[in-house]
Amino acid sequence: MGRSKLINLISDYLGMALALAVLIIIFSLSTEHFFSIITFRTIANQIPAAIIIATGMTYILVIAGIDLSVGSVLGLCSAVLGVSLAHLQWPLWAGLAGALGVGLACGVFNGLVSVLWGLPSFIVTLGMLEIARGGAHWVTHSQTQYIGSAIEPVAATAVGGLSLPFLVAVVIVVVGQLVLVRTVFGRYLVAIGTNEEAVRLSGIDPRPIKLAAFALSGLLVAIAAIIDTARFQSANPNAGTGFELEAIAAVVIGGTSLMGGRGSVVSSFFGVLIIAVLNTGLASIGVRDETKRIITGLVIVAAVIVDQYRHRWPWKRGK
Amino acid sequence: MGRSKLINLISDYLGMALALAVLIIIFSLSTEHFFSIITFRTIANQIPAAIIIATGMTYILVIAGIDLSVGSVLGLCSAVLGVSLAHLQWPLWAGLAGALGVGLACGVFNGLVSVLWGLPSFIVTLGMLEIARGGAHWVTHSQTQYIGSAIEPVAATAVGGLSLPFLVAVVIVVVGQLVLVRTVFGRYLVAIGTNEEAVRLSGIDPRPIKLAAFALSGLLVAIAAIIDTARFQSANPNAGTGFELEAIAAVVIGGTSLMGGRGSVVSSFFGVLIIAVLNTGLASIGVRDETKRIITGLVIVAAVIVDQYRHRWPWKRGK
Amino acid sequence: MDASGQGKLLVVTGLEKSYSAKVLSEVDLSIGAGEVHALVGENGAGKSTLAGIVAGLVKPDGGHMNLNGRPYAPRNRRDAESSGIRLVMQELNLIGNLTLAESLFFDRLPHRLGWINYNRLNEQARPLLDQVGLGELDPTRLVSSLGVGQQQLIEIAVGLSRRCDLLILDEPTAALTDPEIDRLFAQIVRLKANGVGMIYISHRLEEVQRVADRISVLRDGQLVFTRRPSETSLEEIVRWMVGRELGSVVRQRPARSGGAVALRVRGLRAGPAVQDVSFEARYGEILGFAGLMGSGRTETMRALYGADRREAGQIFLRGSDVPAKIRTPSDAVRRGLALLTENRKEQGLLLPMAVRANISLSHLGSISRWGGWVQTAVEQAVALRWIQNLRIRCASAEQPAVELSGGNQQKVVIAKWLCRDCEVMIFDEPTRGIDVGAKFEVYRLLADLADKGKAIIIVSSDLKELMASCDRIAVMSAGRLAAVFDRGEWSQDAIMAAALSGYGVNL
Amino acid sequence: LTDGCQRQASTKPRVALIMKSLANEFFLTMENGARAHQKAHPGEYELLVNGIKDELDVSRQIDLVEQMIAQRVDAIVIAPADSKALIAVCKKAQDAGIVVVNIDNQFDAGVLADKKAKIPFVGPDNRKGAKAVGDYLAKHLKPGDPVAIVEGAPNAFNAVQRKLGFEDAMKAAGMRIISSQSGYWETDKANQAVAAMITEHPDLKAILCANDSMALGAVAALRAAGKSDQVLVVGYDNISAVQQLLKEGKILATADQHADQLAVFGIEYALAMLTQESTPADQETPVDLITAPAPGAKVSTATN
Ligand SMILES: Nc1ncnc2c1ncn2[C@@H]1O[C@H](COP(=O)(O)OP(=O)(O)OP(=O)(O)O)[C@@H](O)[C@H]1O
Ligand SMILES: Nc1ncnc2c1ncn2[C@@H]1O[C@H](COP(=O)(O)OP(=O)(O)OP(=O)(O)O)[C@@H](O)[C@H]1O
Ligand SMILES: [Mg+2]
Ligand SMILES: [Mg+2]
Repeated sequence: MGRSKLINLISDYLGMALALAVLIIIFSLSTEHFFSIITFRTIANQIPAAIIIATGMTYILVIAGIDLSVGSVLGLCSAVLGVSLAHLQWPLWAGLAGALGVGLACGVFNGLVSVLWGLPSFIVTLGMLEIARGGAHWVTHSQTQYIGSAIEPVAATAVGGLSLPFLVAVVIVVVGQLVLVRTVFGRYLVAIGTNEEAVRLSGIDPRPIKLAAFALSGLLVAIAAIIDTARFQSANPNAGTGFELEAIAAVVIGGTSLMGGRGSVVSSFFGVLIIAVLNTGLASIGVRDETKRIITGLVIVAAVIVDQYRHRWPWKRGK
Repeated sequence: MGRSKLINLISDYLGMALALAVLIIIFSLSTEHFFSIITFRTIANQIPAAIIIATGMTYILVIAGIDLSVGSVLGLCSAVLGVSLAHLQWPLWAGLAGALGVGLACGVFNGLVSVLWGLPSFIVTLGMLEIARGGAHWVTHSQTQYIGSAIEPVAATAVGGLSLPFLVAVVIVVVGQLVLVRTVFGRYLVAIGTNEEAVRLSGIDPRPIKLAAFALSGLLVAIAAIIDTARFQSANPNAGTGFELEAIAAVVIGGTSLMGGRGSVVSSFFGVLIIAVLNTGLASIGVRDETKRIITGLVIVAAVIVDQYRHRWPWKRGK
Repeated sequence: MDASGQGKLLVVTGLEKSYSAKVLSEVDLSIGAGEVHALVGENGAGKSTLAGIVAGLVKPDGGHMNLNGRPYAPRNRRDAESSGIRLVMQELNLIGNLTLAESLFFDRLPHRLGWINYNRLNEQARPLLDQVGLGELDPTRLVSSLGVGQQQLIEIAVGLSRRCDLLILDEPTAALTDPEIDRLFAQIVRLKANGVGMIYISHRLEEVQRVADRISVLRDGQLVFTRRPSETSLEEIVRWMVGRELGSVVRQRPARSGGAVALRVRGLRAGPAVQDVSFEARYGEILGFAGLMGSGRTETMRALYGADRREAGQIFLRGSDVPAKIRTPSDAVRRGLALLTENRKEQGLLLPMAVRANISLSHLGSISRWGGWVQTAVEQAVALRWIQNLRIRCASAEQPAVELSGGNQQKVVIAKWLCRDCEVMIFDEPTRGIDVGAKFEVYRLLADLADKGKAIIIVSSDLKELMASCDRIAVMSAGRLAAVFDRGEWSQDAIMAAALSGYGVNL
Repeated sequence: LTDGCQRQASTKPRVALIMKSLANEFFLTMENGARAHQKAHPGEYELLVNGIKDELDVSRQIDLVEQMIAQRVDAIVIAPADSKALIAVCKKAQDAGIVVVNIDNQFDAGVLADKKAKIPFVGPDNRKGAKAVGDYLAKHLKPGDPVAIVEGAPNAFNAVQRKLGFEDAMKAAGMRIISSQSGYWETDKANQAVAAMITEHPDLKAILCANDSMALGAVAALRAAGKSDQVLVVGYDNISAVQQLLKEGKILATADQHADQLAVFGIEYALAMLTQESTPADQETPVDLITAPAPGAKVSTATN
């Protein structure tokens, strides 16, 4: 790797890292216990699901799509896992397989419908948002399923005080980023998001690639669902409500374009971190809810404005 | 108007009208009390706010933007109206002016920020979603404001059993559609959504036009807020939660493209009607909530698939 | 492949295609191995459609094709390519966010288990870039940072990069200057020697005569004429194309002296492509801008028009001493400047919108009343007038621009600016992809505008055109203004020498 | 499709049950209770159940009431999502000759007076219930111990009532409430809030959650921080998922409002009003304290 590439790499994440640092400093100064190992371990414990969902969402945004169903699908996968373990008394592996299968199926549905009929993914996944949430309630009869220790192995602590879910999330981010920038599949995703027609004219069928992106997003959501279910040791049919906008916010804060063709999984990771630190910090201060919301909104907008200054794309001057 | 134009016009709305008719027939057959004047008057009474918001949203989608803040801004405008009438005892006109001003200000904020920094409106309005909702809770101290008869004049019944709000909504749809298809402003909106760079290089500054679209959307949301507040005679800080996705769904069902450059206010009106009839019909049958959600999701997707067959855009095959 | 060259590589018989109207009817065509078969014809004659059918992009309504003696009916482009047929399209279809190397090898990125080998990719890309004269560019550069001419060369490089039996080049030279064209022709000769057959579509008839083994003329979707270049003449080809006598293809502009200074540019700088450019344009004259590809002509015009950020430089209008405040294109237009961009698809047209709406876009204000109510009847009339004036071939004024042929799209963009009355009009590659008849028409219109007292600036890669129609020619080289010639002072050699002056030796 | 909807024209009264969030187990139990009751008394009335997506969707609930008026049902039993905003439309229903009974979440008295409306209330006293839970918790704490409250959605009437009940109990026992944040009824949000609370207040002794879903989130946060043994958690609602946690001692206590009976009380009440044409007084329904079933001791009086 050349020197200029290294500099590029650093500058890519410098803005995010700075924003993060500023937030941490502000919160550390304004509350007594924020700056501590416990806080960071708490955050590390809370974000794996968000990170994994954001990775899938990055792929979807890169192809100029959007996935509004992630929250509901998370709820549905969690519900399936919960019912199969708590109610049907399946073995753990079967429950996990069921959840993954359901997530994959939802992703494939999103992908197939939008690819086959050429529909905007916004509307297809909006439909799926309703369908999957309905499904989650239908499976659980709207009752939270308490699973207990049957699912404990999933949340087991691994090396260095970091939980298995966190490590899984980190691996997914690293692999996800490498796949995006270094593999044929990843380049096809970027190309489709930039100019789908040109991809088609190059003799490459964009449809299976888009389908794969949605399927992958579904699968990642299922993994996130498993992690969250293990964390709460229970499956709530309402789990994941509102995750879709949160995930998109994180990804966009990370600098991924909603117009497609540009995105980075690592930046999305930073985006998730920023939101998590913000949430935790505001909770530590214990400000009133409405203040929290106002601050959150302002930070989302501010983060994107800051990011804008970092990479103004010269040939998109007009935008 | 030439004959072929007339045919075009009819075929434009035929799909929607048919879908609507099918829904009405299904519900009339499955419940006894659905098909009645009262039902339709009830629907007419319920939808003005949704129609007005959908009109603004159509404009935003036409310029390839999106406005996620409509629900929250509705809540904020309603809160301001409620507090100024119920708590501060302002005269009605002052309260209305306040609400309209707040809505306009929110729209201008959305527009200014996204235009000045060239940010995607998705993220700016997502920020506004949080800010305005926080603001609504802050203004009302999270308490529903009961206004009572002070606001009654707004919801007063006008001609033919149709309420003033419904008439206002219809006027807004008609004017909105004419502005979109017959005025320079409307033409610019469509052109910007089609190819903003080409518009810019044609010597037309797209920024004030986009700003105007967002401001207009904000103002229309304020009008919707006033109507809803009058209907409930009270202002709830949570009013409008989730309206954004509902409004977008209605507009997209109406055939407006999320990619910009194509849209019709009248079609959005049909979209709102379809969703309203669906909701009312499902409530009349009284199916379980999860079934309702699954059906709603399927209908959203189905409606767009049907619409797709009507005008397949040959050069967007891949999308 | 038939090594003797006797048997035909591709034989097309009775090809038919209609959209709303008939586009191709009963077209018979054959290409032998190692033969360059040129296809010429007016805009909208059906050349690109024919090419698209052969390359598997368009489904024919009737007729059949034989490839190497076997029936050939490609289902899609991939199909055609696996049968050894490649197409370089008329319209740019590159993916901006990919690097040059990635674009060159997009459908066969070197990889192991899906993992791209970037070292090998970039290595492979270099010789290819060299072949088309872009050897200096870094293969890891993004495509979107290239000008139209360079992008066109990348497209050509993609076409040249694969082994194929039949290569179709659809107006490859529309945005190229002479050195690139020479280099392309060298490649064509090389491929011919290897037995590759070619269909070569172009509106530049001189170059067609240079490379083609046979020339066919399409008129209104019918193949009306096929000859060897030695058996025919330019005039005859043109007559067959347009069905009437045109006289000299490009009329020489009589010498005339310009009026007062309309536009004065001083010390313009914008990025690496524009370094300290100063010039002036006068009322009543046509000022040409020549230069090699990438010399910074487009960037200069964009910068003075306010489309790009200027780093330095002042612009004076109407002989004023006060620099005009032009920060955005709308500032420029308000002050009487107009710019026709070189990239019609991305920067000029509203593709899905009606031809009518495209033409009226820049002057909607003047055809509306009550502060913004569009008078559709007036709009319709204006559009129809320009459709007639420029002979835009379209089903109606309501046809979406995307359905027009490339040349007709270009005419729509020209019409958009011609009907707005600006004092200083800048045309960047106005005749890109336009047929001879229409070119003549466009230059006549520009001359008329100049005669009416407008200042006209034309950027073109076609030096002969510039020499025929300009009063003065400014030559750019490596981002600087190398020389300005008056009519009578210039010669092709002098202009080329000036164009090369900024680059040292090797170009 | 027609599940729960007997439709042939008959003279049976039609009762519409309009619920708050059907996404909430509590209301689902309520609905199931009502449906079971109707099945058991098929000859007495027809039942039409509708709910809204979540408790924030007030305008949709108002729409539902209007639709039921349009359907000309005979009685509406409603668990209002907002204690003020629904009154105007319920008054409209009454004016249309429909019997209206208010369950679960009591209408605001001031607004009722302003509207000159009389709507009987059948339901539990959330404040009392919460106080009972708090009192039980206090027995396991020492005066002066720091405690925290996780509230429901801040504008919900029962959220406010429960918070007040918790506060009543804690103040009476002399505890220190050092933090009170909203978890919006959600597991996830509560988890975040609690995780921050225990970091910021390492000496925290107990957490009072306004519903059981949030208690689940609190338990998860404690488990993650390794503090399960140091901090006590109480909830509210007695959903099925907390049974096990009660047994394991991870949740100390919760309250049961007999959701399955709540709607039934309302329906019976409405039927009585239809036949007797009179307006009886409000009726309070029982709330039971549920605690870990200590071996041999029967604490719960719940009649599930
Ligand atoms: N998708 C389409 N729908 C309708 N008409 C079309 C479509 N594509 C092409 N046409 C029409 O077919 C005719 C031939 O187009 P074609 O692109 O083949 O012309 P051409 O000879 O390549 O012209 P040019 O020199 O301008 O490139 C044109 O009149 C064009 O309007
Ligand atoms: N958006 C851009 N970003 C970075 N570099 C650019 C951009 N546009 C053009 N360039 C570079 O600027 C130089 C000048 O390009 P310009 O388009 O002005 O040349 P030109 O003389 O008009 O030639 P042509 O248009 O035929 O390519 C080229 O090297 C080109 O690669
Ligand atoms: Mg062509
Ligand atoms: Mg150029």
